[in-house]
Amino acid sequence: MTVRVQHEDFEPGVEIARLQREDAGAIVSFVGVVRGESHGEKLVSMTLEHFPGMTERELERIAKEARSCWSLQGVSVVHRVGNLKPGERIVLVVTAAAHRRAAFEAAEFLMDYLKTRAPFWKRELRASGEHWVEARGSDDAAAARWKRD
Amino acid sequence: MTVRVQHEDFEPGVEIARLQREDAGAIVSFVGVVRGESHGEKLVSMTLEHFPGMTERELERIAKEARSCWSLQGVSVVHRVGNLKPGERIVLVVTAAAHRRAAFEAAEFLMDYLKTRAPFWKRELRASGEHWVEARGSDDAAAARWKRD
Amino acid sequence: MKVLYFAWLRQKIGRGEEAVDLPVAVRTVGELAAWLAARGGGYAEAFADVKRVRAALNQEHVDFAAPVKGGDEVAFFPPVTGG
Amino acid sequence: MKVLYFAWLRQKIGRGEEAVDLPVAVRTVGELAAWLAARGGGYAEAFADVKRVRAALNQEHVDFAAPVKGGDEVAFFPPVTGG
Repeated sequence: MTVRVQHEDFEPGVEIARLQREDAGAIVSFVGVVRGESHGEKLVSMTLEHFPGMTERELERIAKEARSCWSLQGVSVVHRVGNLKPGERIVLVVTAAAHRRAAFEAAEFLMDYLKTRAPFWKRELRASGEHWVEARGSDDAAAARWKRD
Repeated sequence: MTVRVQHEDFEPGVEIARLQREDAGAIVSFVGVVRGESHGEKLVSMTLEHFPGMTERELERIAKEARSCWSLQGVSVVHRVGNLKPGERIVLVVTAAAHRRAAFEAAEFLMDYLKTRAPFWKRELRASGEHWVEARGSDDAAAARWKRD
Repeated sequence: MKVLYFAWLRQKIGRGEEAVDLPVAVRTVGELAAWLAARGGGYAEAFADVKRVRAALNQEHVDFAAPVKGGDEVAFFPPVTGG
Repeated sequence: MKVLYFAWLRQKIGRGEEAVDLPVAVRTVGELAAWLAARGGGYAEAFADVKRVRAALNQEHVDFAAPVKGGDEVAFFPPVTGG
């Protein structure tokens, strides 16, 4: 299980290859990319602030939760902080499992939880100035669907 | 949209980077890996046979179907044929979309359909000899769940 | 007409493809399978359990009721196992 | 006790962290927020709409009813927007 918060870029191919093993027939990855538009305006850049210490702990908690819900051979989460330009990679999740359904579900779970629980905040620089990104209700809804009653 | 059938290996990182664009905030990939065990026996190697011509057409049909069901910025499917050893990559699906849900769903759809409609056949060499892999009912069930009534 | 065989059907029949002169009595994919099975030997073995056999007509999946005509390409194979 | 602020709370308050001598009257995260808001200025602005503020106690998400004591680390921030 790998969890990293870093300024520098990451290589999806390298992170996927790290989880490639004979007992993991299925490897799913998610790469998040900074989009070039926001609220109908061109995005100049995006700055990611986080809560050092808590971020890593929270990502580890989320990854452990995924491992307790699905039978996984490996989990990696890498999240960048600092200033990013449109088109740059921002987040990576990789899951490895014996079968594809577990790998897909766990990757989607990790992204949904990361978006609602990991202490990152995005500030956008657009033509109209700087704006803090508002949390989306759809992300809370996405995370809530994993809750067991 | 890229569809390839090839003997040689592929690089997941390269294929993911090909779909990385400012209007695709979410890129999901699936990598299938040859497992080291089958039916409780050690796997020596696996040979993939296919139906040249129909394979490419069928993969294109499946990719087009995914694009008609989800709003996707890009789709890539690469499938290897020939002799493969445990731990080797066998199949890759990459989907790019503005939002993560579409990218995840389309990637899972592509794998489910690829497993039930693309004309590939696996022959395993195990300690006990050569065995053609039997199709699994669970794959048909996985594909069926995408059917609209 | 061209007929193709894949995977264990190809192994049992001993060849991957052949040209076939279509008899008038054979109007569907299923009738073609039955007519080939009647040759006996590897053909009979390959088509012994027709529930385990799938077909494609001109490179599209079809069921055994699909009509065939001279010039078509018909392929017989087991359920696919790629991915 | 150590208090941390992130994102626009940090900007409004004008600092990212500070040491606070916890008054006896403050027993919960919510009471701490109210006590800080009473300082006025940027603090009042930051905590004006408390529904937009989240908290962590010793680096774990908590709601405003969570009890606090001297030596705790409390962080205030907007709903998270990573990923």
